[in-house]
Amino acid sequence: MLAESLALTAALFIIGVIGVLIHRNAIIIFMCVELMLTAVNLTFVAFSRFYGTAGQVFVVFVMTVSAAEAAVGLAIIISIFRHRQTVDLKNINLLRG
Amino acid sequence: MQFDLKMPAQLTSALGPDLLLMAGAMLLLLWSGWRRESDEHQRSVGILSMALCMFTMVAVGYYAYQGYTATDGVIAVDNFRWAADEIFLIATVGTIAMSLDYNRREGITPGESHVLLLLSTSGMMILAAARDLIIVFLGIELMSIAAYVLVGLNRRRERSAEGAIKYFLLGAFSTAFLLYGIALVYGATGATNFLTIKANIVSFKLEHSGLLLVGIALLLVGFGFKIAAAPFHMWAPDVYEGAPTPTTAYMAAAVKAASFAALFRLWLEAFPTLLSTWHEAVWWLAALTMIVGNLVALSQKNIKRLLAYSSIAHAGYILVALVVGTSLGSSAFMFYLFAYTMATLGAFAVVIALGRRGEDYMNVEEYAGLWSVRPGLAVAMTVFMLALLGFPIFGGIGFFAKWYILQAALQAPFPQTKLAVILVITSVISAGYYLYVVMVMFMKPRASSAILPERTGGWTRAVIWGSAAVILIFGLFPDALVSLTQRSTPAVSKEVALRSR
Amino acid sequence: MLLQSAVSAASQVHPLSGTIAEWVWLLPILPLAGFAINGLLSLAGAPFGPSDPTAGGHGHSDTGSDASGTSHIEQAVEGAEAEDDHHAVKRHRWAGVVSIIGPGVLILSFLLAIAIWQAMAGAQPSAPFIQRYFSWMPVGDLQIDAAFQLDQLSMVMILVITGVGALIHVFSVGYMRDDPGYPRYFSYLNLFVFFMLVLVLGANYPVLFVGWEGVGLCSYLLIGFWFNDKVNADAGKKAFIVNRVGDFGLLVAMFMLFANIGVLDFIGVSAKAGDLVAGSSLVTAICLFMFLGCTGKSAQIPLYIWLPDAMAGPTPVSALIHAATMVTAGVYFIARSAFLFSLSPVASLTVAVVGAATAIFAATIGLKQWDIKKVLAYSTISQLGYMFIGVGVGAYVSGMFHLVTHAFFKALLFLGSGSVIQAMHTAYHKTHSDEDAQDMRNMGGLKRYLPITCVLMWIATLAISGIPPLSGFFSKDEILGSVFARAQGSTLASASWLGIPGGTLLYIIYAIGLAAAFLTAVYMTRMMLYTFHGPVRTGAEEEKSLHEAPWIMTGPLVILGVLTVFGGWLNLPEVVTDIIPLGPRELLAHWLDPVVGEASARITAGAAQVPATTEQALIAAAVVIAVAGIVVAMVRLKPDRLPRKRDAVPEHGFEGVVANKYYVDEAIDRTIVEPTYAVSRNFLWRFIDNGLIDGLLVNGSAALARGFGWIGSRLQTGNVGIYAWVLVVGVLAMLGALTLR
Amino acid sequence: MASFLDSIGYNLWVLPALLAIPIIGAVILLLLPVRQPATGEGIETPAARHVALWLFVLEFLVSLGLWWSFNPADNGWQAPIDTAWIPTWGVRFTLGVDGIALMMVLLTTFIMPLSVLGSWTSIRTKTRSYYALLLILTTGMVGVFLARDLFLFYVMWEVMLIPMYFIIGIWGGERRIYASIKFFIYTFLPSLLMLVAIIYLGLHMRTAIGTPDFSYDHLLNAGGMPDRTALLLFAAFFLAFAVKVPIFPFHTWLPDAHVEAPTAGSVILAGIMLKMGTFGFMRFALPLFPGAAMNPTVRMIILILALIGIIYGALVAMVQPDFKKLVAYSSVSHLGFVMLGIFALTLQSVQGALMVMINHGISTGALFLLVGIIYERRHSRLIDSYGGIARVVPMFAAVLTFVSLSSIGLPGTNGFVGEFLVLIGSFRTYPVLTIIATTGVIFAAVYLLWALQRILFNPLDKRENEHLPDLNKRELALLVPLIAAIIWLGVYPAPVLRRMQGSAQLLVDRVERAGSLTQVSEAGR
Repeated sequence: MLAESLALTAALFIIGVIGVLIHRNAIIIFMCVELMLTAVNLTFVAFSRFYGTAGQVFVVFVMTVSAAEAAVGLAIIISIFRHRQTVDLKNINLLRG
Repeated sequence: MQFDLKMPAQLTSALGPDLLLMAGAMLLLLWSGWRRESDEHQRSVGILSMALCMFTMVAVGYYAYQGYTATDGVIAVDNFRWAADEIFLIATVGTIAMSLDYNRREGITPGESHVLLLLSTSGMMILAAARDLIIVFLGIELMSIAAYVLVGLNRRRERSAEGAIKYFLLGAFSTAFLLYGIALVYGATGATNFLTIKANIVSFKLEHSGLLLVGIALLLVGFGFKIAAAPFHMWAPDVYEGAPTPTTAYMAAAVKAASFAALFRLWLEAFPTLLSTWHEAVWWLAALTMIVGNLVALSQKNIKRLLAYSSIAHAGYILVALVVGTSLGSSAFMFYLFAYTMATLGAFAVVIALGRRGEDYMNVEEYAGLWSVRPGLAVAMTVFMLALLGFPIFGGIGFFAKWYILQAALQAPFPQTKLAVILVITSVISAGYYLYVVMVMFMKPRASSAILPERTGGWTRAVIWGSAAVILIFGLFPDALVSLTQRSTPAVSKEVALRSR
Repeated sequence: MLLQSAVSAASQVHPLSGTIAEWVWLLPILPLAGFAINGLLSLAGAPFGPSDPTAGGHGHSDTGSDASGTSHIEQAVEGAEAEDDHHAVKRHRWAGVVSIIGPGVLILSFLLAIAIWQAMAGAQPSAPFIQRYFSWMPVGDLQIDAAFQLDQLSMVMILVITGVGALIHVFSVGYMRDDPGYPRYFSYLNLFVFFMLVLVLGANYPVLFVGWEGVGLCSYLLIGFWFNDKVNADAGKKAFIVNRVGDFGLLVAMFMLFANIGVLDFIGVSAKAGDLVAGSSLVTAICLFMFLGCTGKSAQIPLYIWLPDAMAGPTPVSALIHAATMVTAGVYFIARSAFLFSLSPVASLTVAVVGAATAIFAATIGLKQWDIKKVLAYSTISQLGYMFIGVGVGAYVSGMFHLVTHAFFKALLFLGSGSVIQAMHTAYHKTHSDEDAQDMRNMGGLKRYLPITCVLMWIATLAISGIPPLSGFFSKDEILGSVFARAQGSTLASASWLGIPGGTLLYIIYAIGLAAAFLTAVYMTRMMLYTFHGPVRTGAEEEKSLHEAPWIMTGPLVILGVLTVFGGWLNLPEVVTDIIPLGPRELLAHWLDPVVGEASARITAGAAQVPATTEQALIAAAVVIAVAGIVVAMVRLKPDRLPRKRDAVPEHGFEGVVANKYYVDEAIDRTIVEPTYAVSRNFLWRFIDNGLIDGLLVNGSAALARGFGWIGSRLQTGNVGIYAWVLVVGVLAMLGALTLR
Repeated sequence: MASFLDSIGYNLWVLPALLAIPIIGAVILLLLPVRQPATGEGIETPAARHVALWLFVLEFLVSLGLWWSFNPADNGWQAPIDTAWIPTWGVRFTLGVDGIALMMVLLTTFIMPLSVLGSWTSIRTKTRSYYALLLILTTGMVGVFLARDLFLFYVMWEVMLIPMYFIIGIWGGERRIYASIKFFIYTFLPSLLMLVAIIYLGLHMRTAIGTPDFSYDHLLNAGGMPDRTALLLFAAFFLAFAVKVPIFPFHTWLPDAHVEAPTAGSVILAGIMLKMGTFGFMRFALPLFPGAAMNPTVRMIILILALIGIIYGALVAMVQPDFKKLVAYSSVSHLGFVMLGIFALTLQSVQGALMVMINHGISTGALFLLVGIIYERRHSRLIDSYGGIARVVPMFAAVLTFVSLSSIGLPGTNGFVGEFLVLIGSFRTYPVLTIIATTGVIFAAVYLLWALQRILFNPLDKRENEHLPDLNKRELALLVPLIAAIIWLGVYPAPVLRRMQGSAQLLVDRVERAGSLTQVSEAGR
């Protein structure tokens, strides 16, 4: 049981990673990161079936924090959109070297 | 007295300074939102924030002086924490001081910028205290989220926004790894508390549990990102360049320091018995970071990028202290952190003093002949550069910092001679760019077209000369500092050190 | 150590202590003072400073070997021309003072030397008289003192140096009269005498070495005295460097001595010399290294090359340094080190062989020289060869004897040539002709104008050719005689040199000696004929202004002439006095016996006493050969058919080779000088230093670092996607590092 | 004299005073008033150079007392100072002078005032900072010679670097920036390696509670170190000193630094800082690791390098078109003699090496000063831009000739004493090498006389040379002491030799004893 759930969460996580790697759109990348976080949450839940509540507590924290993160992140994405009228990261490379 | 962390009241008082700072920050947030944005307003908020930081410093000092201890629990009450806190707070005060002048010049009016700094700092203090992976996560996020905003603070500048989005996306990405690592460690050991983790590893013979090792690896990735260790460093130069200079200073000094503090505590308290396991990985991390940071810095023309790469290199040096994995290592780390923070703050303060609105004057070449027009600034910058280079007397405390790391490396249970040699050779390489700055200031003639830098703001000047004075004075008489740092090591890592002897 | 020996010498009181000999330190100090004063004067008032850049600018006309003589006269006369403007002969501001001090100090020390000699003659000391002044280099068991050693050998040298030196100083007063560098000249000359006296007075090898290199320095300075001619400067430099090569040998010899017997003072070494196995390779090595030094200083093969060029200096300098004193230092050195050389037959034979080779070699070159001073130069080299034959075969007395007589007649010849050259120059300069004033093809028939010089030089010529009863006859004959005598039964005869039995070798040397004597007679007569006889080739206009030199120059010539005639009386050989009772016999031999007696005895041990008849036969042969040489020259050479220099055709074939000194200098340039320079410049400096070490290793590594840095910053494309990729790669690496083990 | 010195407690305060005077002086200098418009390059008060000169004279006079207060019979530390500095690291502030240090310190304090006179007119901008840097540099150099604690020694060693870096980089010639950074990094790399070695040593001697111990005297009797470790540590020290000396392959910083540095800089570099390297060998590298240093292979390698330095330096010097560069390369040759003397390790050779160090300081210092003097007049260091100027500037010519002769090693000048002792001493242990080295005296004559000829002699064929002014009073005042020293050391070096003998003997005995022990132990294995 545990093995399967771990495999699943790992798969989810990796999917998220791949998403981050292949996409260029800031929003989508952020969504993929959220997907990774979700995978982690699932992992916690899976483990918490053995070790008790600590994992679930953790999940709550993670969700809260990621919400806050989302808020800040979207704000930042908007501010870059203001400058560029795009959120395609390929063109965003003023800073380099 | 000894706090019993099982009791909420005592837990609260054990978190006293941290809570103090948070509460103060909240009040200031309210007050700064209370009145219309204006430069005067942001200045008053800033000054109040500095006062709050100083007050917190006193509180931390008091706790340290009282020599409080605590039962094993989610947070630690030991000198390591207090020392780290003081360093964070010093960095914060310095940052706020220079941002007072900087904001006026750049027309950044919201006073919240200072408050964000305070919040971020409180996150760091929690990190320094954290003895539980949950707390670590909270601290990191509290620190980082504020930092994301700080980087993007200057809405008018596209670079600022670009830096922010890079930092944010990659930060979130790495946080996911960190988190996954935490999850796996939790899964492998069934605990999130450092000490319990250690105990379980020992009792259940988990030295070779794949789950645990993968978890540790991912943790290392997460922290490696925060401390900008190669190959997780790529974000740093861009973000440092894009961010408003005070923020850059803050990130180079404080954020990095906090992540290191957490990393040290975690490694020395939770995984000391796995030294032989993670040793190799951290070894390579350190070596790679030193080499990459120093080499790439050689080809930098923009002073902020240059300092960014130099800060990467310094992360490498500090990692050497981590590789050692003894209490000596952690006190060397603390000493180095102090020296490094001082030098970095000073250097960025000089950058601010020489900068112009819109941050267009960031090219080292623009410092040509600075000596003849602003001798003071030139000399101060030289001191900071030499301190970062780790040169005795003229570089003051920087030399002793490197010395301490080397001593730790050579005195380790497994003497890290190779790493020490890499350290000194890369330091020589670093002379290539530190002295490049000095050379431009002193030996290149001033371009006739060059405009005179505007008068340095009082706060900035205070930061410059304050840090310079600290560097030079402790550079002559480091003994007090040494004995302090010798006492400020993670509470339990002592017997670890003894065992590894 | 010298310390103890000095103490012991003091303990049993020396007959000379308390006498005037205590003042021996004053001998060198006087010239030193002269040097100081004259030197300061020359710096104090240089008449041709920036104020008068035109003066002394004579670097233009002179070319080739004739640069030496012309320049100073030109300077002088340019001074005279300046006189047209300034209404006063332009002599150096301090010339008057200098003319007193310069020769004065020499005369004083000569008088002092006489006094000391008197004291010594009275005391007849058997041991040298050591004066220890202070400790020079005291390092552990190496104790080198600044100490003087006065004994019969050094006494002879002192007398020659101060005596001949004084004469030449006086001569110089006239010769250099109008030279702008007048004080500088005398300061150098005084300094030379100082160092020469240190050389002969030094009580240990290092102190001797001080004088040894000091005289080299002065010769460097005086050869290049008219330094604004490249030729002169080159010649001076060449002299110094070639001498340095020799000094290298001397140094090594000293190191060997110290390393093996731990002392460097003469007494100590001669005392400990017994410890060294006679004939051992060690002694031989030491002696050979010493001899290398001597070949340098005394212009023997292979290091003779500097002396002919040294003629670039003023003629009195050539007389004093390059004929009378300095170049004979090597002979003195071997006589001084007799206690070592007598221990090593091989080394001694080497000395003799080299001497003989040099004697004949230089003589042949002398045959074909046209520059009057060059002739004398090669004759000097050849005569030095004779001296080395003498000291080489252990006839130290004969060697010293020839040294003394040679000092007389060669000084006379040089000074004579000096007055000739000056006459020629004044003549040529009046007509502003840039003819070569030292080339014999431009002279001829000068006896009419310079009668005194002519007579005196003839005397000297006969002396050097070995015509009895002139001094040269006795000294040269003694050398040849002793070579012959030692060819039978002496340690040398029994030794073998490169497989050749010593006896045979000595006979060969004897033969060579005779041949050289013949050649000497020939080229000297040739010189005299071309210079003083036949038609005057100088030129009609110039003839008017040819005239004899003033008394201040002829005076010394006369004195030297007298010495040349009667010099032989110093050491009349037994065989002669038996037949004709000319006077006391073998004075010099008795005089030097305490110093070199033992050593020469060691060599002659077992040598068969040559019967008187044989000796007389030998003498007769020598005289005949000398006369033959003169006659041949007289008959063969036709002064009246000689073309002037500008019409002369260069010799070809073997004659050409000889005239070009066998192309030795050219060969050395091609094989040693130029390759060294080229290698140093192109390989060592350009390639190794700039290219390999600095370029490749030092700057290369720096460039490498920068290159990596550049690559790194290129990877930083600013594209988040890339960063994420790298991050993930790092993740995998971490996982690998921790899990795969 | 000695009694007078005792009466003022000289030995109790002299060494700290020697370190303090320059620092205080530097502060005084920087506090001097200055008229400086905001555009920089301001006219600075000429008082600076006077103040600096008097400070250096004071320093010299203070140090001069050591000459009498020093007791040649006692080969231990004299006028010792010992106080705690960083107790937690076992670092102490310990000073002391022995025969070797004595002469080096006197040399330093003797050269410095002259170098000030040498910069008198050539340094026009930022004079206060310039002289302040010179003063700080002095503290560093004196400190190196006096330090008895390896940590202190290292700090002083590095302290020298920065002022020289600035002196070269700010007041130097055309390629000054390249030269300064090259000088810095070239020296910095090996000294950091030495730092690692020093820490290792300190930890090797650490007390029970883990406090390291860097005291030189304790480390001397350290021992108990595996041969391989000792060899590595020796290598670290060797590199640091070899670059400073410089020994053959590590010498390429020297020509650039010497040529680009201002006159005083070159004088100090050649006169004093090169001696740091050889001094380091005598004070640290050999006594601390006799086993490694006396290891036949190592010893032979170093001797060969020294030999190469002697010949190679001379040959390369010979072909230099730039007179300053020629002198620079000649230093490589001279220091080769020093290395030969040190590693031949007989009393004579070591004493000779010390003499060469002193002589080279004086003679080469004088040469650089003379180059500077002529450069000020003509603004060219190229040999070819001169020729025949002896007639125009007779005094300059006389001095230059004299100094060159001392550098050639003419007997009667200081140069001879040093080289002679080195060679005669080395011959005892390494005859063949010594004979080869002796050829160096020939090459020395070649390159210097040749240069001399092309500068002073030969036809005076360049118009611009015909009105060069001769030496003025200041320049004479600056050269006369050097000439006097050259003659004194050449004629009567005995007092100097006696003062150094004790320490030299101690060094030889110590190294030979320990060296032979390890040889035995190796043989035993």
